[in-house]
Amino acid sequence: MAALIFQELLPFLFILGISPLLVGLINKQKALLSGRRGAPIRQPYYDLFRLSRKETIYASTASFISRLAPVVSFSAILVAGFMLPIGYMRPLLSFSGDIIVFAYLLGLARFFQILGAMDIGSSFEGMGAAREAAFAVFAEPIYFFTIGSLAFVSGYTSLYEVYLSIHLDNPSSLVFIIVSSISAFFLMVTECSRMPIDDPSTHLELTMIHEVMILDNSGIDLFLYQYSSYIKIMIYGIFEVLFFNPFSLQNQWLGFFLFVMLLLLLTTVVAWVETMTARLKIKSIPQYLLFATAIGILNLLIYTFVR
Amino acid sequence: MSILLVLTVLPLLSIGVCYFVPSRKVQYIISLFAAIAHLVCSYLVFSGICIPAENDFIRFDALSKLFLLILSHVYFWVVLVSYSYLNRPLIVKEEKSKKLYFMMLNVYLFANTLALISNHLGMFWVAAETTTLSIAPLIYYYRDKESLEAMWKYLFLVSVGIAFAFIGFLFLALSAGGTALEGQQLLITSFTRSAAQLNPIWLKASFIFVFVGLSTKIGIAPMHPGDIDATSNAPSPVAALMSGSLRGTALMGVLRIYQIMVRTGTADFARTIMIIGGLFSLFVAFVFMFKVTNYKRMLAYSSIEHLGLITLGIGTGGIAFAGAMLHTVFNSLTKVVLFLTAGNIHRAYRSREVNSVWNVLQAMPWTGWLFLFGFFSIIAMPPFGIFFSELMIFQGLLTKPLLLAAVLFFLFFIFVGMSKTVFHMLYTAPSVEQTTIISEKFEITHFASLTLLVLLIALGLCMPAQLCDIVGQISKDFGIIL
Amino acid sequence: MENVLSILFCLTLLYLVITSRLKTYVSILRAQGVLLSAIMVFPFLHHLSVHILIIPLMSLVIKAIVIPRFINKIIIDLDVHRIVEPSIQPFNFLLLIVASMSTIFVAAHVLSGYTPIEPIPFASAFSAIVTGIFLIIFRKKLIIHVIGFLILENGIFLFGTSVAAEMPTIVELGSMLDVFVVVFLMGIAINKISSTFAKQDVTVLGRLKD
Amino acid sequence: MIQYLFLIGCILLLIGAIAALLIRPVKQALFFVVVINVLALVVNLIFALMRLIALPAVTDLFPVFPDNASLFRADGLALFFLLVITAVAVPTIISAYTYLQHYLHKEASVRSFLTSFSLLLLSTQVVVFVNHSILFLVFWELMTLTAYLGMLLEKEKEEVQKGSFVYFATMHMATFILYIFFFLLHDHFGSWLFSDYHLSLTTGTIFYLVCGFGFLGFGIKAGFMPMHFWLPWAHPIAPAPLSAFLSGVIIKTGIYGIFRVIEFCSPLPVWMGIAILVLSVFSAIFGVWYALAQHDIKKLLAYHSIENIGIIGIGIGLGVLGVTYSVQSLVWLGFGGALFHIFNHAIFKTLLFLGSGVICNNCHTRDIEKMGGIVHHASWFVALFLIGSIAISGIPPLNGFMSEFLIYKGFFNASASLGNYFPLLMLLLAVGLAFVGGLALVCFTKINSIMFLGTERSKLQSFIVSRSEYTALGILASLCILFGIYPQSLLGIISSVITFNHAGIILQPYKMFTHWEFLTVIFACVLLTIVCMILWKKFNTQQRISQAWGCGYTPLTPRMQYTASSYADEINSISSHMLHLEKDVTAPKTLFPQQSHFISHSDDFSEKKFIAPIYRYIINKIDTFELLSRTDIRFYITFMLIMAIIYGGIAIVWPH
Repeated sequence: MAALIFQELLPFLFILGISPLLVGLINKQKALLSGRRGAPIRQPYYDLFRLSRKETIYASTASFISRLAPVVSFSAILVAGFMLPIGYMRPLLSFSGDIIVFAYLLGLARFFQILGAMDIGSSFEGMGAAREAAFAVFAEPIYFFTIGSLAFVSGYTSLYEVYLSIHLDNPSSLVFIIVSSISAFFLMVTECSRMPIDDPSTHLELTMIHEVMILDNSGIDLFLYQYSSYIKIMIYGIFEVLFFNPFSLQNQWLGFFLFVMLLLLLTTVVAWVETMTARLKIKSIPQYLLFATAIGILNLLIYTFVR
Repeated sequence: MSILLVLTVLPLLSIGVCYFVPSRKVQYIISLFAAIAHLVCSYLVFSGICIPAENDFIRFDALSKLFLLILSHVYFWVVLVSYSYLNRPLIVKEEKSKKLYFMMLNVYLFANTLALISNHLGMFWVAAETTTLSIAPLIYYYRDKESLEAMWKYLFLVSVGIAFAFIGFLFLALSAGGTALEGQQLLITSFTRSAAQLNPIWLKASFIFVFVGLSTKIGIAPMHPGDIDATSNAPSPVAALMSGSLRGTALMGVLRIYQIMVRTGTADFARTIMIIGGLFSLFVAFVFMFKVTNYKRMLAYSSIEHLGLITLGIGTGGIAFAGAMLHTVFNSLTKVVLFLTAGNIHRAYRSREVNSVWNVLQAMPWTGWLFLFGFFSIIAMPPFGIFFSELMIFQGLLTKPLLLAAVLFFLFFIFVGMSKTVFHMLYTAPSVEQTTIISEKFEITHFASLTLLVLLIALGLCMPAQLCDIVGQISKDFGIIL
Repeated sequence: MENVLSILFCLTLLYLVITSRLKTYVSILRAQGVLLSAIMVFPFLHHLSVHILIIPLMSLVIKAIVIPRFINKIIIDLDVHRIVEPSIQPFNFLLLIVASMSTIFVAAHVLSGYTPIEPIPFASAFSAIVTGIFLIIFRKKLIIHVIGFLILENGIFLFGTSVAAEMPTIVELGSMLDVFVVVFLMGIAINKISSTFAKQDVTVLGRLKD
Repeated sequence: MIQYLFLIGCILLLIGAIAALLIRPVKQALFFVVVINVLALVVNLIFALMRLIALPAVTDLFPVFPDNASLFRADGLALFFLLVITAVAVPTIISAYTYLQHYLHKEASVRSFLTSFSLLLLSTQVVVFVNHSILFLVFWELMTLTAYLGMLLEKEKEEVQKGSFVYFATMHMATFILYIFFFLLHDHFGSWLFSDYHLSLTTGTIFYLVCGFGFLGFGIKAGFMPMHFWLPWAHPIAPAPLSAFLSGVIIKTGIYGIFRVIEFCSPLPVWMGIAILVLSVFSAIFGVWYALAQHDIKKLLAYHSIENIGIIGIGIGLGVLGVTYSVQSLVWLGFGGALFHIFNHAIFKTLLFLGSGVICNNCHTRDIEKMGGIVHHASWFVALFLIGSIAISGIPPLNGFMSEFLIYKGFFNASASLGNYFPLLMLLLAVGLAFVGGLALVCFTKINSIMFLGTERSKLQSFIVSRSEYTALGILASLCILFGIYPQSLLGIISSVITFNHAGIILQPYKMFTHWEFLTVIFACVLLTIVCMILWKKFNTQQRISQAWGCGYTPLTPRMQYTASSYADEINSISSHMLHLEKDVTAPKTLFPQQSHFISHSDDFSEKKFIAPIYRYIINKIDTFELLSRTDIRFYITFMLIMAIIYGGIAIVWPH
């Protein structure tokens, strides 16, 4: 019984509760790796709290779109988040075909973010929106090449079942895990606009994608945007980590523990990458993404020809 | 016998009247009366309500019935609009030709009727030649350089052609050598009856000469130029008459010889020749549709195209033959519409050049829309009749896929070229210096065109039984079982 | 005897080719007219009758008298007497005609093998037809085109008689009348042309084109 | 009673067509025609629905006429298309009422437009019921003709003449191909009736010929790549109601024809199904990509029609595979997805085209680079247009997503049930479709933000949206939402249609294939979140309006905004070769930059690479052809002689 309640509460806990913490962890480790003390891990919570009390300022050129956009994108991302299994628990929303819904809900969020950015009519937001749009085009192909290929192989169309279908006993599964996790990492980097695609820490407008889009948002809108970006990181973190879950199919508590461990590991990896690499030139990002897409094809080739 | 009198003698009488009475009104009324009487009689004959007497020289078989109806139909509308046409102020010179106009029309009617109902090839020849002679002065109606040249070319070319045809007929007589027919009259019936014995060599020769010779009159390429010039320079009613009925009459001569050959082993040869000729004419129309800058010439080329299609259909045989027969009917009626409306445009804009005509649809709505729908009819859009006849021809062609492909190719590009011209005339907005607003009211030509278009639609949607019967009968005469 | 006349007919053709005076053309037309009617009369020499003589007489009148005179009149009106600028060398023209004639004669001979035709009148008729066409093709003057057309008609006429296809009198007359009217109209047209274009020559008739 | 409804509807349409010419003044005529057409369409809509709910095939469509039983047949497919047509046509007509107000000074044009449009409606509705080849061709051509006449509303414009002509000529060519198609069928079966045509692979060449000509002929109409070149010509120049109808319905009749071809020749071989899939995904991707490069709003929408036709084609291809392998679930998902997307595309594309009509009439241009800031004039209109855009981008919770969802399910189903190399193919297709979705998203964010948001690029004194236009757009938008949130409403009908038209295949209920209720729950909760968040914001914060943050520069000017070209440039430059993308750039150089600009535009490859060169080649050949254009009469005589000799030669070499 308790386990059941726990299962039901877990998603809220992770998606809504812990997601800022994840970002805090990343930033902290970054700071440490680059030899600074850095902000406390709780910092994101403070930011959110601050933003939620601030008054909201709208540009004189803004229309109802920029009032609508943050809400829609937030809720879309939220609902998408509830489709992912936490550890080894069945997610809140799971049905055959939720793979597609998941991708398209994120698309909905993106749609409104872009509109919200373009609503101001400022060239900075325009630039950000244009880049976001251009790079996001590759997100869905990558997504389908990673999790989608697994789905096509296993024949399941629900994220939960797809992840369950990864077994170590068939050899090609190992390859799957490796390849998929790599391109999933690229996906995460792209979607959450981290290095080397985008540099969240700078505020030099010309080099940014996500940050520059929300340049004119403030108060509650900024709150929503920030929050949803945290949730996004959490979502893609889970998405990435779950590829390694099958190592612990024996015991679900052990699995859950491992899952958390892996999340922490992921934060370290992200932080490490962000410290080590420099941001790519905007022009060279498409090639990078195309590469990420291309390696996804390996999965299917392997599957088709190893079988 | 009375029918025969009305058909032949009445035109003769009105010729006389038109010769002696100077008043144009009287001439008009008389000719109109003759035309109506002719129309009624030919319809009676057509629908088989009364069967006229036949003899060795006169015969009313299904073919001549059909063509007779076409002739009198076209002729009636032409005469109907002629009076208003003559009253148009255009050039002073033509006053002289106006005197001749109605008389020549009647001569034409007489000769053409004779040609259609004649059972004797020699008689056919004489009558056909006479039609040329009667048309020639009408071509020279405008009395300017162009029409003079056109008249000369038409007259000369067609005369030579007719001479060729005569050689062909003589060959036919020659082919009878050594048979029961030797030294007999050139009666189509008797020749058809005992065609099997005829000498194939001379039969082929005769077909070649008749076909080549009459091509000048039908407008089968490459003997078409005289026809084009004549049709494009003649006054519009005359042009309608030529495209509508004269070409058909010439085609009849070819059909007669073919009818004789059908019974023999040489039929395939004749078919091949006709297919070649038809295809060649389609090709010519296809080429020149893009070259023409003169809308009446464009219409003339479109008649070349359609006559070519008809010949092709006849050559193909089967369902295509029936299709060709229907096509002659629909083509004639549509051509009348197109030429009459084109005549209105010519009067309004004082030019036959496409580039000096613009925005017709705005300037003269009646003419414009009628012309547009005539165009739709001629490119075989449903529900106009031509759509169905063309379908039949295509269907017949299905046995020769390459040929069908070629035909469709040509037809498509003919359509492209023609519509480019037509749409340019109809839509182009006037530039600053060329702003004509011609207020036009409903005229008799519009009435004629409208009625014909409605008739075309009606014929297309529900084909009268008599027409079907006649076409079936013709096909049977040509040894085709549908 | 018919054959002799036909040969004579052919000779007129050859002469026609080499001459360059229009007057000669006309006289040749006359001669041909006479010859033709003679050829027509000849078979019935023993039992002549009015009914038989109508056609020959008519043809004599039209072909040998009326038409030549008419053409003469045109020539005088237009006052052209000889063929300037022949578009082909007389010699080559002669060569061409002779060649085609001989081919026709050979062909006629071959054909006469298995079809009942008399080769000589047949061949000469055809030579006339061909010559007429060549005259039209190789000469520029419209008047000569008319003459060529007449030669052609004569050929056909001879052909008709030699084939002896029974034409009813009315048809014969009709055909002859037609020919006459055609020539008449052509004459008028030529007059008009020479008055409008100041030159009665095919080269002036070049306005109608695409 | 029911069987009279359709007849009544048709008669009403005819009355409308005639009334448009007679009633004076033209304003009255316009009103009357609109009213009577709406009436007729509603009647037919009811007819379609009633028939669809109780679905046996009906043959006596026009009960008063004798023996038309064999000529018309109202089977499931036909009725479904009637449903689509009428559902789309009603709003179109309603908004046409306002659209035509702008042209009342050109009385004749308006009258002819009204007449031809009513006749177009009539012929389009009848053509789907025809069961007789020749009759089908008649109505098919009537459809083309009336649509062409409708395009002539502004015929004095150069581009209108050109575009309408391209449309007319292309349709003519397509019809020629269809002639051959039907002749072949008639040749083989000796009958003109659709109901007699059942080809199977065993018949050999005739099978392939029929398929080839059928797919080609109808494919041109439907606008599959590379036969699509006429759409970008025809749609922009047509009056908005007509272009809405063209894109919503007319090209769908091509799809209808393809469905019939599949019905005649079934089962199709596997390679054909795969070919359909590949061709369709090709059209989908390039359609949307070309759309991304356009700046003419209507041209852009035209390319989107190509994309959506591609998506429909993917569904059809899946269905074909299902039929071939007799996998019932796949049949349902494929054909079901295709039919559903047909309906959805009809709805939102009509919505968008009508909206574009409103925009063009207010801004007097179709170039989106010159627009902007419309949202400040008419925010409700923008909201409606936005709904259409979201729907066409295939984003939940609207109907566009639902049909794409079915098709995705089809991919999974196919790869699971067909085995061997199909998973690879299906994955690639799925990725392709995902890519299309991404591009569509970019494209519609582009047009929405450039046209509506920001500030006005060129002065716009007023933006009037009339009541009738709001009604039309409102109806369509609410349909978008309805079928997004509650797709079962239509899926029931669709599955019965499929069950009916592919007799023999007894299909499980459609609920088997996904938890539609569950989906509904999600979308409901998405909406719920949105609502409650909005409320929360209302109570929670104090707001302030201020100037946009210009990073310390002088305040923003309209010319500082991102343009459509620059917005799309990031993504277009990836495949600038395939798009024939031409850029015209002068970048700011010196310390004090002078005038600088950036414009890009792309040419259609099939037009530039195939159509235009062939046409030009032929025309050149014709121009250089001089043999027969001699004026000298002696040449004519020579021709005569030559022909006689040639024919003589043939006679000599003739066998007997």
